[in-house]
Amino acid sequence: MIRYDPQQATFYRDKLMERVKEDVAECYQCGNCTAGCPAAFTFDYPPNKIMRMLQVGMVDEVLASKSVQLCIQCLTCTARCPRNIDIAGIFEDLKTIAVVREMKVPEDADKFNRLFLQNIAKYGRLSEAMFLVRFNLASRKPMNDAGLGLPMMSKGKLEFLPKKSGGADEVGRIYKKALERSTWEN
Amino acid sequence: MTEKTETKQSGDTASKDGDRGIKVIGILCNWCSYAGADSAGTARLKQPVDLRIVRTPCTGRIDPIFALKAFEKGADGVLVSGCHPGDCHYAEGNYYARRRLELLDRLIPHLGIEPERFRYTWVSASESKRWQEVVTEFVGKVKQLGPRERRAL
Amino acid sequence: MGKLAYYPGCSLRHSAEEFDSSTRTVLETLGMELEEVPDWTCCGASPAHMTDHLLAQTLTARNLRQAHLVSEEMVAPCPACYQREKSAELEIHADADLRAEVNGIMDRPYSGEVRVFNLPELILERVGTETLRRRVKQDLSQLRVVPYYGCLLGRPSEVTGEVDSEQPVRMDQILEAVGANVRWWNYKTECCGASVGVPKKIIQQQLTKRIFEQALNAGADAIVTACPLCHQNLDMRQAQVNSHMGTDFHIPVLYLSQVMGLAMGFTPEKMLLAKHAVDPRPLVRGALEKAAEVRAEEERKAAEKVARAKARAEKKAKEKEDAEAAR
Amino acid sequence: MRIGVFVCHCGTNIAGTVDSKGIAARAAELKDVVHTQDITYTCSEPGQDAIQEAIQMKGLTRVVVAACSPHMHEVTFRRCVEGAGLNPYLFEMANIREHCSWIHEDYDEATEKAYEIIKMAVAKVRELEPLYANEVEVNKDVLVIGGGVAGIQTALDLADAGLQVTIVEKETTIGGTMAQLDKTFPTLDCSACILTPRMVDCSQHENIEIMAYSEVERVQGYVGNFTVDIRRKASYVDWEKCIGCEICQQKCPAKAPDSFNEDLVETKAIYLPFPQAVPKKAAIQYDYCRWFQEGKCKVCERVCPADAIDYEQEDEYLQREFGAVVMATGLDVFPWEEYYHEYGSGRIPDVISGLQYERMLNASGPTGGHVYRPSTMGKKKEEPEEPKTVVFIQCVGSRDESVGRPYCSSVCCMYTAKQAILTKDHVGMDTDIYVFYIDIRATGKGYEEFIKRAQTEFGVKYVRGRVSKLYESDGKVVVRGADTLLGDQVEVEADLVVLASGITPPEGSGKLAQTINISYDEYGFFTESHPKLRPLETNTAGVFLAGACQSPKDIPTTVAQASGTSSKVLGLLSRDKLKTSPEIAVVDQTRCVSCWKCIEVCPFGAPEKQEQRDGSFKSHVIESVCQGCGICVANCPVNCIALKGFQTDAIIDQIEEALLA
Repeated sequence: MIRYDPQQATFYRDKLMERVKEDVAECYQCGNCTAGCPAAFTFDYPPNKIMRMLQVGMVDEVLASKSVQLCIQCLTCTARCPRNIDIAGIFEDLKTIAVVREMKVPEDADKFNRLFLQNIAKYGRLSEAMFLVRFNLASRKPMNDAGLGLPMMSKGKLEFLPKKSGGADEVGRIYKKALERSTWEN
Repeated sequence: MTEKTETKQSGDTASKDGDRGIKVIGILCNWCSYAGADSAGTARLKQPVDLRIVRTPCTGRIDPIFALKAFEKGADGVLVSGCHPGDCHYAEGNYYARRRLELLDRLIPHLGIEPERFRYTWVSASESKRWQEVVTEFVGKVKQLGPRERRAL
Repeated sequence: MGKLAYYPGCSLRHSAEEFDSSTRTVLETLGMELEEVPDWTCCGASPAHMTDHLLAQTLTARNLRQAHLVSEEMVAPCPACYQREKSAELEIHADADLRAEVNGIMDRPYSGEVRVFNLPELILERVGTETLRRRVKQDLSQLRVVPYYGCLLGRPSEVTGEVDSEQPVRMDQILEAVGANVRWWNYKTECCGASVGVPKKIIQQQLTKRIFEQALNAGADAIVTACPLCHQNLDMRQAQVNSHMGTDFHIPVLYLSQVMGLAMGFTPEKMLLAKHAVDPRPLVRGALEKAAEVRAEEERKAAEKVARAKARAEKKAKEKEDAEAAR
Repeated sequence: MRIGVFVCHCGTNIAGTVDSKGIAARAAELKDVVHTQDITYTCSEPGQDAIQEAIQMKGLTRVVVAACSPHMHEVTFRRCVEGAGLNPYLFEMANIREHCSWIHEDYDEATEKAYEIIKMAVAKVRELEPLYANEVEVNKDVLVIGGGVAGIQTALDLADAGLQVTIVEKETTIGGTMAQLDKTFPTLDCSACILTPRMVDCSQHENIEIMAYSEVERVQGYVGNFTVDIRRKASYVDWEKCIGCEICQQKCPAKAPDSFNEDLVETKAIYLPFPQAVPKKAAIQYDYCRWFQEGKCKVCERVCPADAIDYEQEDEYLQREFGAVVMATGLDVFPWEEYYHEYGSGRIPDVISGLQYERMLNASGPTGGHVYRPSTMGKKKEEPEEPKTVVFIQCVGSRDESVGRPYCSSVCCMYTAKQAILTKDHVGMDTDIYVFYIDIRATGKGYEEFIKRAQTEFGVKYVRGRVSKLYESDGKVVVRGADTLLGDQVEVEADLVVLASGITPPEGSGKLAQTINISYDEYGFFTESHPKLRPLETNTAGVFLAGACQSPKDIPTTVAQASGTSSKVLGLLSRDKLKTSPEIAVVDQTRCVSCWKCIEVCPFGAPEKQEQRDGSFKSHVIESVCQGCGICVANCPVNCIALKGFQTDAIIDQIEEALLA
C-alpha cells in the first residue's frame, strides 16, 4: 500500500520549478520517456514511473533509486516528450540532491563521480588510465573493463604518467569551494 | 460606509504601497482584444488590478487624443490593443490604427513621458494567455517606473 | 578570418588523438588559424553535473575565460565538452546571479562572451559545402557510410542549433559535400551508451549492437562519427560486443575529420587510421581503387564513343568522295 | 437625467471577490444616479423584472448593469430595458466579472476596481443618446464554402426549406474527407452508402448550385448583403461537354500524384478522383500534363468522345450576391512526415497515415480493399504481401505540444478501433494487432461499447503507452514503445504501422478567415461567437460555422451541427428586412470640408458625396452600409464625424472618470 505524501509532492514540485524550471504536474504518463530510454533496462523504476513517484511525493524512494544514478543523460526523453518536459534535467537535479544529502547510492555511481572529480581536481585534466585503475580498485574489480583498457593500451592511447595542467590548482580550489557551498536548499 | 472614508482608505494603502498608486488605461477593440480579455477572465487568469479598460469598436476608431488625454489626466500608462494585422473585423481598421499609433509612439518621449508608459499591441479573441502576459508585463514595467508626476502636457 | 580558440578536451589528448590531429590538419588546411586554449582544464563532464550545478558551470566557465584570452570564438570537437561549454555559456549569459556565483569561486572572473562551435557547425558556417566540394582531391563515392550523431551533436536543438534534434543534418551535408556515399538511416541519434561505458559496460553492449545492425541494414560499410566517446564505444569495444553477443561485426568507425581529410587528399597514415581497433585502411583503400576503376571504365566508354563517332564521320566523308569520284 | 445602476452578484462569481452590495450602495452617490440595487442574478427573470420595475417606478432615463461582459448579455439587457419602454441604446454594461472578479483575488482591491468600472460606465451612459435601428433588404441566397459532409448537409437542409444555395468546393468533386473513408464507426456502415446518395441529391436539387474546383477570393458587404468574388479554377476541360466517361484518364500517358488516394498510388495527369464523383468531370493537373510541360501529346483531346478538352481554358472570375455564408471547409490530416522524425519522416514505406490506410481498406480504393504492405506493392514479379502484424499508434499530431498540437483530435481513438476491426475482417482473425494509446476517448453514443468489441470480440491488443522510435530491420518495422501498465519497455516487429494522424485545419484556413473577416485560433480553426450561447455563429453577423473547420469533429457531430447551422441561417433569412445596428457614423455636414478622407479609408464604401442645396458636395454616410467601425471618425481632419454610441466625449469621459482620484 502506497501512502501519498502531498507535502513532499508540493515541496519537491516547487523545488523543481525553481531549480530546473520544470513542472512534474505536466506529465500525463504517456510513457514516451520510458519507451525511448536506452538505459531503462538497467533501472529499477522506468522514467515515467519516476515522474509519477515525484507527482505523488515519493521523493526519498526516487532519490534512493538505481534509475536516477544510471540515467546516462542522453536527452532522448527530453527531446521526445510530448509535453516538452526536460526529464533528463530533472534526473540530473535528482543526482545532485542525492550527492548533497550524502545518500548511499547504488552502482558505485557516487564513487565514479568522486574519483573522476578528484582526478581532475588534482591534474586539471582527466588522466584516463590513472582514473580507470583507481576506479577499478575502488570498486574492487581490478580487471573491470580490461576489454577496453587493453586495446587502448596496444594503440598507445593510454598515458600512465599524467602531467598537471597549468590550471590544475585553480580547479582544485574551485572543486573545494563549490562543494562547500552546495546544499539541498539552494 | 460612505464614499469618502472608502476612498480615504484606498488613499492610505496607496501611501503604504506604491503599487496602488498606479493607474493604467487600456483602450481595446471590441472584437479581438476585449474578447481576449474576456476569455482570460473566463479562464480565471490572474492579472494586476491596475488596468481600466475602455471598449471601442475597432482600433481604427482610436484617436491619439484618447491616449494623450489619459496622460494629461494623470494616467501612468496607456495600453492599446486590437486584432492582429490582417485579422481586423473591419478588414483594415487596425492598419490605419497602426500608422497613427506608430506616430504617437514616437511623439510620447517628446512630451516628457517615458516611452515604456505607452504600448500598442495585438491580442486575438483566443489568446487569453497572451493577454494575461501582455497586461502583467506592461503594468509591471509601469510599476517599476512608478507613478508619473502629474503635469500638463 | 580571425584566430579561433581550440579546446581539445581530455579525450582528444590521448584516447582520441587521431580525432585531434585530423581535426587540426583539416581545419588548418581549410585556412583556419587555431590556438589551443591556454591552460585549459577538464570541462567536468557528467560527473561534475551530477554532483553540483555550480561546480559544473564554474569548471566550464574557467575554460571560457581562458579561451577569451585568445578569441571570442571557440571550437570544441568533443560533443560532450561542446555541450557543457555551450550550455554553460548560454546559462551564464541568461542568469546574472549565476555568473556572480561562478565568478565568486574562480581565481579570476569571466566577464566576456565566447561563441562555442561544435565541429560540423564550425565547418558549415565558416567553410560551407561549396568550398568543401572544391577542395575534394580523392573520390570517396565508393565509400558507403552512415553518419552517427549520437546524443550530443543534435540534442537539444536550442543548444546545438540543429533544426531538428531527431534528424540532424550537418554531418550528412559535409559528407555529401566531400563526395562520400551517404546512406539514410533512422538511427542517427540513438544513444550508444558511451557516457556510462566505464561503470556499466553491459548497457552499451546492447545499444552498440543495434547501431551496428542498423548501419549494415542501411547498406553502409563504415560508421562516421564526430564524438570520441561514441568512437571509443563503437570501435574499441566492437571486439567486446562480438565476444559477449556472439556477433561478428567488422565495421570501421571513422571520424568526420578523417573522412574529410581523406577526401582532401591526405593519406590514411596522415589521418592516423592505424590508431583504430577495427582497421579502416583496407576498406578505404578498396573504396579508392573501386572509384578509380569506375572512373577509368567511364573514360573508356567515353573514348570509345568519340572513336565511333569519328569513324562514322570518316566513313561518310569517304562515301561522299567515292560518290564524287564516280561522277 | 435619471440613472439606475444594477449590480449583479452572479451567485458568487462576482460576489465572491467583489462586494456587490457595498458598491451598489456607494453608486448612489454618483451624479445623476437616482436608483441603485444589487441583484443575485441580474440576467434571470426576477432580475430583469426588477430592472423593468425600477425603470417604470423611478422613471429611469438611463440604465447601467454591472455584471458580465457585454459580449455575454448586452443584447439580453437591451431587450430588457426596451421592454420597459426605454430606448435600448440608453443602456451601458459594466464588465465586473470577466474583467474584475474572475481575475483578482484580493477582495478589497477587486471591489475598489469594480466600483471604478461602474463609475466609468455611468460616465459613458450620461453621454448616450437614443438610437433607432434601421432596416435593410435581405438577399436570401446562401453561400456554403466547402462540399464535405458538413456543407452537403447544410446545403440540403437549406435547399429543402426553399432557399437558393451555392456550394463552393475547391476540389473537382464534393464529398470531402468522408468520401475517402471506408466504413464509419461505431456502426461500421459503409461511408459511401451514406454519402454518395446525398452528393447526388445535391447535384439534382433544383435549389442547389455546385461550383466545384472553385475558391472564394473576396467577400465584401455585410449580413444580408454579401458580395463574393469566386474563382473557377481552369480544369482545361469544358465541363459543359465532359460526360465523365474516363476514357481520357485511361489513355493519358502521364502519371501524376493521386491526392484522393493519399498518394498510395499514382493517377494520370487528366483524372477523375473517383467513380462516384459529383460532378463527375475530368480535370488536368497542369504540372504533370505532357502537353503543358513538354508541348507534345494531346492524347486526351484525340480520345475524348465529347470534344471537351480545352487547353486554352483560363481561371474564370465570377461575382455573386448572398445573404449569408456558411463555413464548412473541413479538415486536413496532420502532416506527420514533417514533424515525427523519430517515426522515419515518411521514408519508411510500411509506416502510413490513418487516412492512407482508410483508402487501402476501401473496396473502391487503389487495392480494391486488400490490405498490403506498401513496401511490397507495385513490384513487377512478386505478389504484394499481406501484413501479419499491424501496429497502430495513437495521438500522432494530437495531444503533443512538441509539435504544437496540444488538442485532442477526438476521432482517432474511434477510427483506430474501427480500422483494427476491419483489418481482422479483411486480413483474417489471426492477424496480430497492437494499439499503442495514451487514453481512450470514446464519449459518443455506442462508442465505448465499440472499443470493447475491438478488445474482446476481435482480440485487438491495446497497449497503454507511447511509441518512441520506429526503424527498419530485416524487412520489418521495429516499434519501440512502452507498456506503462507493465512498467516496461516493449518492442514489436511489425509488417505495417498505421499512425492515427490527427486533425488540423486545411491549409490556408487563416487566409480564408481573413478574407471573410472572421476570427480563428492559433491553429487555424474558426472561432465561434460564444462556445455556449452562440456556438454556430461567428463574430461576423451572417457568417456561420459547420463541421471540423471549427474544431475536430466526427461525422455524427458534424451532421448534427450542420443542421443546427441551417436552422440558424433559416432564422436569419426568414425575415425580409434586417435591423441594422444604429451604432454607426454620422457626418456633421455644416463642418465637413469635403476632403473625402472618409471615403478613402472606409472599408465598406459607406460615405458618399452628397450634393447640397448650394450645389456644393459634402460627405454623407449611407446608414445601411456603415458597419460602425469608426475608422472614418478617427481619420476626419476636422472631427466632423461622430460614431453613435462611441462618441469621443463618451470615451474621453470614461477615461477621465477612471483617472479621478
